[in-house]
This record gives sequence, C-alpha cells and structure tokens, in this order.
Amino acid sequence: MLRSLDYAGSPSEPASLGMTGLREQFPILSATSRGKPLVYLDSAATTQKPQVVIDAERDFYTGWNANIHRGVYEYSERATVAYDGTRATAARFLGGVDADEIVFVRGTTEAINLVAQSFFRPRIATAGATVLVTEMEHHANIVPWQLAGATLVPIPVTDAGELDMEAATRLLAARPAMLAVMHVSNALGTINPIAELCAMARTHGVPVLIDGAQAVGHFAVDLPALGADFYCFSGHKLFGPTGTGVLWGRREHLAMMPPYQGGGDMIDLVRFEGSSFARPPERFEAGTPNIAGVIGLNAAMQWVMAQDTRAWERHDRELLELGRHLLGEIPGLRFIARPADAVGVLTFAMDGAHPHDIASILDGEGICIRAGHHCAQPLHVRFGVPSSARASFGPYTTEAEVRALATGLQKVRELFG
Amino acid sequence: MLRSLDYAGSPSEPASLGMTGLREQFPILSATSRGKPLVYLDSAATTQKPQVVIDAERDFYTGWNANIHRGVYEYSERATVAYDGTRATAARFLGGVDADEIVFVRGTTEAINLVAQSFFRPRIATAGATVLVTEMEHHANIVPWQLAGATLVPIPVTDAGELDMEAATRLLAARPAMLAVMHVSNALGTINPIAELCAMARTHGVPVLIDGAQAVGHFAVDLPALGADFYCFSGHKLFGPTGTGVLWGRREHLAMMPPYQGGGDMIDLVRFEGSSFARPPERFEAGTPNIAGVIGLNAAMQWVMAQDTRAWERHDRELLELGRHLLGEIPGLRFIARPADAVGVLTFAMDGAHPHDIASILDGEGICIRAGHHCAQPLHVRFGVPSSARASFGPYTTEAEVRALATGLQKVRELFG
Amino acid sequence: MATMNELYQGIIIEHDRSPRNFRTLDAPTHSGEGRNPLCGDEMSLQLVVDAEGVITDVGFQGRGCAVSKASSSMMTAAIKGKTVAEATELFDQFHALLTGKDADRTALGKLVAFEGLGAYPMRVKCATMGWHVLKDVVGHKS
Amino acid sequence: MATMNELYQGIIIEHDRSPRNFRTLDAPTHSGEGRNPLCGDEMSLQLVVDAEGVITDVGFQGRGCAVSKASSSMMTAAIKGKTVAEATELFDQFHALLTGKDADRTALGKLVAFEGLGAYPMRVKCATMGWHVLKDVVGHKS
Ligand SMILES: Cc1ncc(COP(=O)(O)O)c(C=O)c1O
Ligand SMILES: Cc1ncc(COP(=O)(O)O)c(C=O)c1O
Repeated sequence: MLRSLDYAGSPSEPASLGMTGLREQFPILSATSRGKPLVYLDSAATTQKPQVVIDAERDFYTGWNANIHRGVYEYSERATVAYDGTRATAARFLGGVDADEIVFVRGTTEAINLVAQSFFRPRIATAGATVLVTEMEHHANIVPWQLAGATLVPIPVTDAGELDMEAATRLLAARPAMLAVMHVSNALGTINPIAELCAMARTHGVPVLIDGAQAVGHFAVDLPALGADFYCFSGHKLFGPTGTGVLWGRREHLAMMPPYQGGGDMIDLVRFEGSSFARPPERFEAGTPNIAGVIGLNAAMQWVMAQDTRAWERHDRELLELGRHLLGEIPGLRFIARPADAVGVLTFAMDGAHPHDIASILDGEGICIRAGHHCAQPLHVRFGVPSSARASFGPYTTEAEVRALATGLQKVRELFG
Repeated sequence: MLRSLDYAGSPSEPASLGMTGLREQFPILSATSRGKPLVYLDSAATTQKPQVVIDAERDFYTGWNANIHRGVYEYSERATVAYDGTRATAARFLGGVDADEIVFVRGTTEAINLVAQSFFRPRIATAGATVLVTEMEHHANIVPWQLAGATLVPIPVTDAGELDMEAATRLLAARPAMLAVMHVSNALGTINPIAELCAMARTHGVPVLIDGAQAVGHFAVDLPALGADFYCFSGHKLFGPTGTGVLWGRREHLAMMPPYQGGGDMIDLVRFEGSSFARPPERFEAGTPNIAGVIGLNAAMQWVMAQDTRAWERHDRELLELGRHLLGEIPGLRFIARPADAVGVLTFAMDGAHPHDIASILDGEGICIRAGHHCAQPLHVRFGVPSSARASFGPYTTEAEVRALATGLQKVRELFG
Repeated sequence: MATMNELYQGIIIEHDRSPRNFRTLDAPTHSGEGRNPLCGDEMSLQLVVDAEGVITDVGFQGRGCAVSKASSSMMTAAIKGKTVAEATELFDQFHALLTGKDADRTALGKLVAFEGLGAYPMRVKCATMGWHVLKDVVGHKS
Repeated sequence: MATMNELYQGIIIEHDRSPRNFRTLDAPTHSGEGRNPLCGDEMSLQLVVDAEGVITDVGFQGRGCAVSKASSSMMTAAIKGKTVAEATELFDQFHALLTGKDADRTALGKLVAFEGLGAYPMRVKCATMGWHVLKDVVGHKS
C-alpha cells in the first residue's frame, strides 16, 4: 500500500496489493504501442474492457442473437430477458433503485439530451428557463440545456478546482428550474459534494440531474443516499461497450414525461391521426436498441460489483498522490488545480510545451494521455489556459505506469528545455 | 437454381448454387434451438452476423480500443481513422455519395427522428406540417413525424400490398412538406417504386426521406439513381452490430440543419451564453458514438460489397416463390398480400390459429418466425387483421429451411385442425 | 414439465376450441377490458359478485391467442364460487407458478397444467392477461 | 522516415524556438485568422502581395503547438517570393506529402522534412493549419 511507499522507489516495484490479478483480465493491457509496452493513461476518455465483457457480446452474436420484444421463439426470448434483465443489474449497481426507472441510452450525452427535452423543456413555462450548472461541466452537461432553451447560470469553481459552495447555496436559493452537475470532473478529477447539493436543492424544490460519467468507474454509487432526481453514465467509461449508457430517473418524473424519440417498441397504439405510448422505461427506448451492447454492459456491471471497489479507491488515491508528487518535481510543470477530494486525474500545463506536443512525445514512448480542452472549454477559460494535458487512471493502472509518465515528462522537459 | 427446381423435391436438397460457402461464415447458423437445428426465419427483425463482423469488434476491444477525436496517441488515431473512415465505406456502399454526407446514428429509428426534428420541424412554418407517408410504414416512419408536429397523410396500399401510385401522384401534387416512405416493406416484403416517387416529388419540390432498413440487406442500393434527399438504414439488419445505423442526407440540407443532440464533438465554441457548432457530419454526432459498433458496421458493409448480391436477389426471389407455393397449399393459410415485386418475406394468417400460437409451435421445432403487428399497426388495420405471422429470409436461408417451415405449418394445421 | 407442444396438445387446444364461460352476462356487477401488450389482443371480463363477495357468475369475450383463451377459460372455471379475495390470492399463486417461484399447487388445482409455460417468458403475458383483467375488474364496479 | 520524436528533435523544436516571420506586418494587403479544430488554437496570417501577384512579405502570429508553429514558420519562409498561385500549388503538394499521396518533392524542398507526420493523422491538422489559413487569406483582401 502506498502509505508505506518510498516515492523514490524503482519503476519495477509491484503494483499495490489490492489490484493483483486485475490487469490480466484486460487483454489489451499486454499490447504494445509504437513498439513500447502500452501505458494507457486515458481511462477518463474511455476505459479498457475485461475479457468477460468482450466475451458477453461475442457469445450473444455467435450463440443466441435475435431481436428483442414481440419475438416468442427461444433466442428472442432469451435476448429479451437478458436485455430487460440488465435493468435489474443497473438498479442494483446504483445502490438499489427500481428496475423500471432504468432507461437505456447511447451514453451520458444522450441521457442529458433526453432529460433536457422531455423533462426540462416542457416545464419552462411554469418553472422558468434557468438551469444551474457549474463552471467545470463537460459540454455534454451544457449544450443539451442550451438546445432545449435554457439560460445557464454556472456555479463558480475555486482555484483549487472545487465548487464554490457558498455561491451554490446562494444560486440555489434563487430557485432555478433545474440543477445539473457532474458527480466527478473529467478535467480535474474533483469529486463534488453531491449529497449536500441535492439536499439544498430539495429544500428549494429544485430537481437535480447528476452526470455520473466519471464517478461509476471509480467508486460505488449509492443513489438512495444521494437524493438526486436523475442520474446517468456511459457504459464505455465503466469497462463496458461503446454505444451504451444508463439514465435513471425517479418514477414519478418518468411517468409524466413525453416520449423523446418515436418509433417501434415505445408505442401502445399507432394511428395516422395520433398515437399513444408505452409506459416507462419502454416509452423512452424507440427502435431496436444496442442489444449486444446492453448485454455487454450487464457483464461490465456484474464484473464491477464483484470487485473490491474500496481497494480501487485506495489504489486510485495512492496513485494520484504519487503522480502529484512525481510530476510536481518536474520544472515548469504546473497542475491546473489540485482538488482535495479527487479521483486519479492529473491535469497540467508545461511552460513552453504545448499539451499536444507533450502528448505526441509521450505517444512515442507508448504512453497514452489526452491533450486539449477535454470537452470543458468554460473550465479552461476559468483557469486562463487554452488547453491542458491530462493523464487519468483506471483500477488497472500501476505505479510503474505513473512513474513511466513522470520519466516521459522529464524527456519532454529536456526536449523543450 | 430454382428455375429448374422441382417444388416437390426433398428437404435435403442442397441450397441453390449462388449461396455456397455463405452459411459457414455465420457461426450461429450451426447452433440448435429447443434441441433442433436452428431454422432462423426472422432476418427482417435482425440479421445474423458473419464472423468478420464479430471479429472486427473483438479485435478493436482487445487490440486498439480508445476514444476517438482529440486523442493524438496511436490507438486513438487508429480508432479515429477507422471510425471516420467508415463514412467513406458507407458512401461507397450507397452507390457513391459524399463521405461528409454520412451521419452515424443508433439505427433507422434515430435517423428518422433526427430528420423529423432538425429538418422537418423548423420548416413547418414555411412548408406546412403535412407529411405524406404510406399505409404500409413501420412505426419508425410514423411516430417521429407525429412527435415533430406533423399531420400525416397516408398513400393507400392496394389489396396486392403495393402502393396506389395513382393516389401517390395526386397526393404529391398537393405539395406536402415531406414524403417519407419505406424502400422495402418489413411486413409484406414489397419493393416500392422509389425512383419513380422521388422523380414525382422532385417536380413538386417535395423533399423525400427513404427508410432503407429492409432494402440494404437484400440488394445493392444506388442512391445517385434514386434521387432522394435522405436515406437511412440500421446496421443490425445488414449483418452488422446492434446500436449502429447510417443517415445519409444531401449536403445542402445537412448544412442548414440545426444540431439534434448537444454535447462533446459536435461543437465549435462552448460558452455559457451560447455555443457554436461543428460542420456536418460531426454536428449531428454528439458524445462518444458507438465506436466498436461502427467499426463492426464497416466490416459488415465491406463484407456485403464483396458478395454477389445479384445472386442473393435471385436466391431470395426463388425462395419466395417456393415459400408462396408450399405455404399456399396449406389449408386455411392465407397470405396477407402477394406483392409482385418483393423480397423474401412470407406474411400470413391461418384460420383458427393465432399468429402467436403458430410461432410458439414452430419454436418447438427450432423454427424462428415473428408474430404480431411487426411495428405496422396501420397496415394491419388496412388488411383487417389484428396481427399476422411472418417468416423472412436472409441470403443464408436455404430451400431446406423453407421446406421445414412448410412442414412445421402442416403440424400447426393438424393441431388446430 | 410439459413442453409447449405438449401444452398445446393438452389443455390449450381443448379450451381454445370450447372455452368455458365464453359469453356476455346480462347483469354483471363488475366488468372491464384489457389488452395484451405483446400483440394488442383484447379481452373483456364480466362478473357477478354477491353481497358476501362471492363470484357467482363470470363471462369473458374477446379475441386472442389459444394460450390466453385457454388460460382465461380455466380462470373463469376456477374462480366461480370463490370470493374476490380468494380469486385474487389465486392469481398470486398462478403468477408465482409461471415465474418459477414457490406456489400453492393444491390451491391451483388444474391450473398447475400451465407450469411448463414458465420456460416461455413472452407467452406468460398471454397466460396472465385474463388474470390481470380480473385484478383490474374487481376494483371497479360496473 | 523520421519518427515523431526525431521530427521534434529536428525541425520542430528549432522553429518553435525561433519561428521565422513571427511578427505583425505594418501594411498587409491580405490577412486572416484560423482555428485548429483539434484544440482550438488560433493563428493569424498577413501577406503583402504585389501587383504581379508575388508574395513580397508575410507574417504570422498566434498561439499553438510546436508542430503548427514550426509548420507555419517554414511555410512563411517557403512562400516568400512566390506568387499566390505557386504558394497555393505548394499547399497541394504539402497536403499530398502528409496524406501519403504522390508529391513533388523538389518543389517542396525543406518542407519534405514533415513527411514523417503522415503517420500521425491527428497532427496533420496541426501541420496544415497555417496552410489552410493561407488558402483562406489569399481569397480575402484586407
Ligand atoms: C422498414 C423498417 N423501418 C424502420 C425500422 C426500425 O429500425 P430500428 O429498429 O433498427 O431502428 C425497421 C426495423 O424494425 C424496419 O423494418
Ligand atoms: C463528466 C462527463 N460527462 C459526460 C461525458 C459524455 O459522455 P459520452 O461521450 O459517453 O456521452 C463525459 C465523457 O467524455 C464526461 O467525462
């Protein structure tokens, strides 16, 4: 465990204890990039997939592929049960909500668009158009509200990369139509005080949507304890397939929301003069969904629930401390912010070296990091930088990889020296 | 070839010539269901997947999984090139359109919702709210227009299950805001005279959307020859992954359409006061798309383009004739319609046997067919039946399977006799 | 347990051909309708419930598959003479039977024949349609 | 062909540190700006084009990565003294070089050094940003 770790230790030291046997489950992690062993430090963009997830999709296609609902033959029944059964898995995964409150979507982005169009938009007339967001939001939690006609008010972010809770208290008291806030920042790693925000919002009668995209892969989410109205995440950031995601919404909200997309499976009666619609969750799932993807997502959630995520948290925290320590010693390197409560994300700039150059040079070493605005332009405006470089961890990330990053950055430093 | 086929031939006769070696590429086709060899006759609901498609997704996840765009490291670049490169494949697959005119969506349903919201809806004020559809449309080509505020006018269907082209001519002359019509009927198999409809629509300045969901798996589609404004299909009905689809739209339409969903990747500048958006096709692809799915779809389209689809068409036609002949001899069985120009779809009702009972009894024999309204309630109203049974073919369907269907239906007949 | 074909050959075809209580009542105390979400099929159900809460007469009508018709037919036979509370309890037992949970087989009697349907989850909707309408109907006096 | 790191160690770092023509012109005849879609970086470009269509002076400014800065720097050096038509043609050759197509290597001269970048498609956008602005600018007199 890192608490007893010697920061000057050699890169060949074993990964911390909790994570033994985890890497082997991810076939890609033994691959190479640019002729070097892959050092994947871009898990905030998308996570890698364990074999069980890859197999779940393949087994479906090779063994029992069929379209769901309305089919009464064996494969279709099995596919239907597996698809709809994933709602129960998701409901458990989120700490115990109702399976009927789980809507499958393409990802976090679609989930927020759905809520913006089907929940927020029809309420503008009565609740007003103001949506309270934060300065650190991902574009996915900004643009959908704008497209739905919102006036956005951002909760400011402090120099430490944390929410200004005093401002939040004040702004919530003005009773916006909605509070839309990220659980964990993809750009800074900040873990936001969601339960506190939800409690405040509740006293003012403000419904809350939580963007959980960066939370679910890092720690267990307990929705009943959070008290939000909507929560969403993407499968591909949770070791699951691309093109999958979950929107959870309170039963009473879903029940009164109009459909989002129209088509097969979300209807009751279709006539040219007008149609009536199915109950939630089907009402919000028009057309053939990503069946294989949802089956893969089921495997991913089951897999995560079988892990020791407490150990993940410790490991993540240890790597973050190590990374902050090692990178902090590199001359000219500066973290955009250092939030106290954070997941394993290192976001920085380097004097004289543009983030894209940093990323390209690390790429030559087989090290994958991201450079740019990380879909958080307003946050970069806030911190007065056009872009930044970001290394982000998964549970499979090792100490040796964090050390390799530091070594690589030393090289960048020398090159641009 | 079936032209020389003896309709009374035994079920053990080989499949017609063109299709040799095709079935072996689909691992699922050697599986069993209910302890019997699988007889999959539900390809109109979803097609089975060849090994190359299954492998394409798996290879991505095990070999070079990364999120696309903005990543400058090797895997991300490779994923980006593969994802965006699929536009060129789709453009070729559709007969030669511009790669920039290809938008990736979840499927046909989402494609039509996108056009209804971003193209049709903003034009209601100037072009009116009337959308001309047909009595045979799938719910996916009815409900999205209704949700966007359309008044629907259906082109009638004749007793033969074909479009009433005289009525179409008259209705188009009234200059509806839009014509939305299916290329091929999922419920009856009818191949509609799309080029003719597009030509008529053009003379009246009516934009046309073609729902190609059931066309692409059956014959080569030549968009430049059709003359439509929008065309769409689902990957899962084209031997590709679930959760994928293609919307093609004329460049000049796409250029003036507002975004559909908001989020990452579809933006130019994001500010809380307002945002600006990327050019098409990115403007219409918010958030992380189904990357693995699109890579699988690429493999599927490449695979189809390498096949002799002329031979597919002949084979399909031959099986259809055989099926109509064999089923026509079963007492009490009646086809809903027998369109002259059709793909391999047999849709029927049986005196005294409900479609669900038919499907359940065939299921006991390992035969997969669909029963219900096939997402075409208005068509069933037109033909005065609440539901029907449907067997539909893929290129891998064999003569023996069609004979097995006939034998199974004889059993149903005896049971309900 | 019976396979689907055995189920058909046994009770289903028999009740499909000659459904019990397949008629409209003259003076029902309760009535209602339902639709099978799977196929859109409809059925209507009528009851005569006396002052003691006993179902003294029952009739059903509608179009549907053999499974729903047979199940509704057997349901009507099973509930006639029972109280509304007993009938509702029977539904719970029937539902348990079809979803693989512990069920009171003695109480179910002949209805146990449907057990094999549990392996066909989509058809469970057909087999329980009549029961769902019953549950609805006892709540609404006509 | 050079790897990315060799590219950096060679021309890129050199031009990043001392970019040619990195200044604002007093009396440009043409000017314009562009943004790299990859990162939002911006640059502005100014030209003095004489009556014969010859680019007699050129200056660029802006913030950007070393690749875009080095490429813009070398571009300005390459186009000075050339006609607008020749400069545009050079862009076509440069683009061909980076996208793995046949390119006129003699005409490109020192610019051939960027060839290795072709293996990094995302960075091609950085290397061609200045050129895209040029193409835009020659169409708009200031
Ligand atoms: C003709 C037609 N249109 C649209 C659809 C909807 O396609 P998807 O469910 O893949 O969105 C289907 C498939 O059921 C179809 O057959
Ligand atoms: C915090 C946050 N919100 C939303 C998103 C959007 O997720 P997706 O692209 O999967 O829709 C992301 C991922 O980039 C994210 O990190």
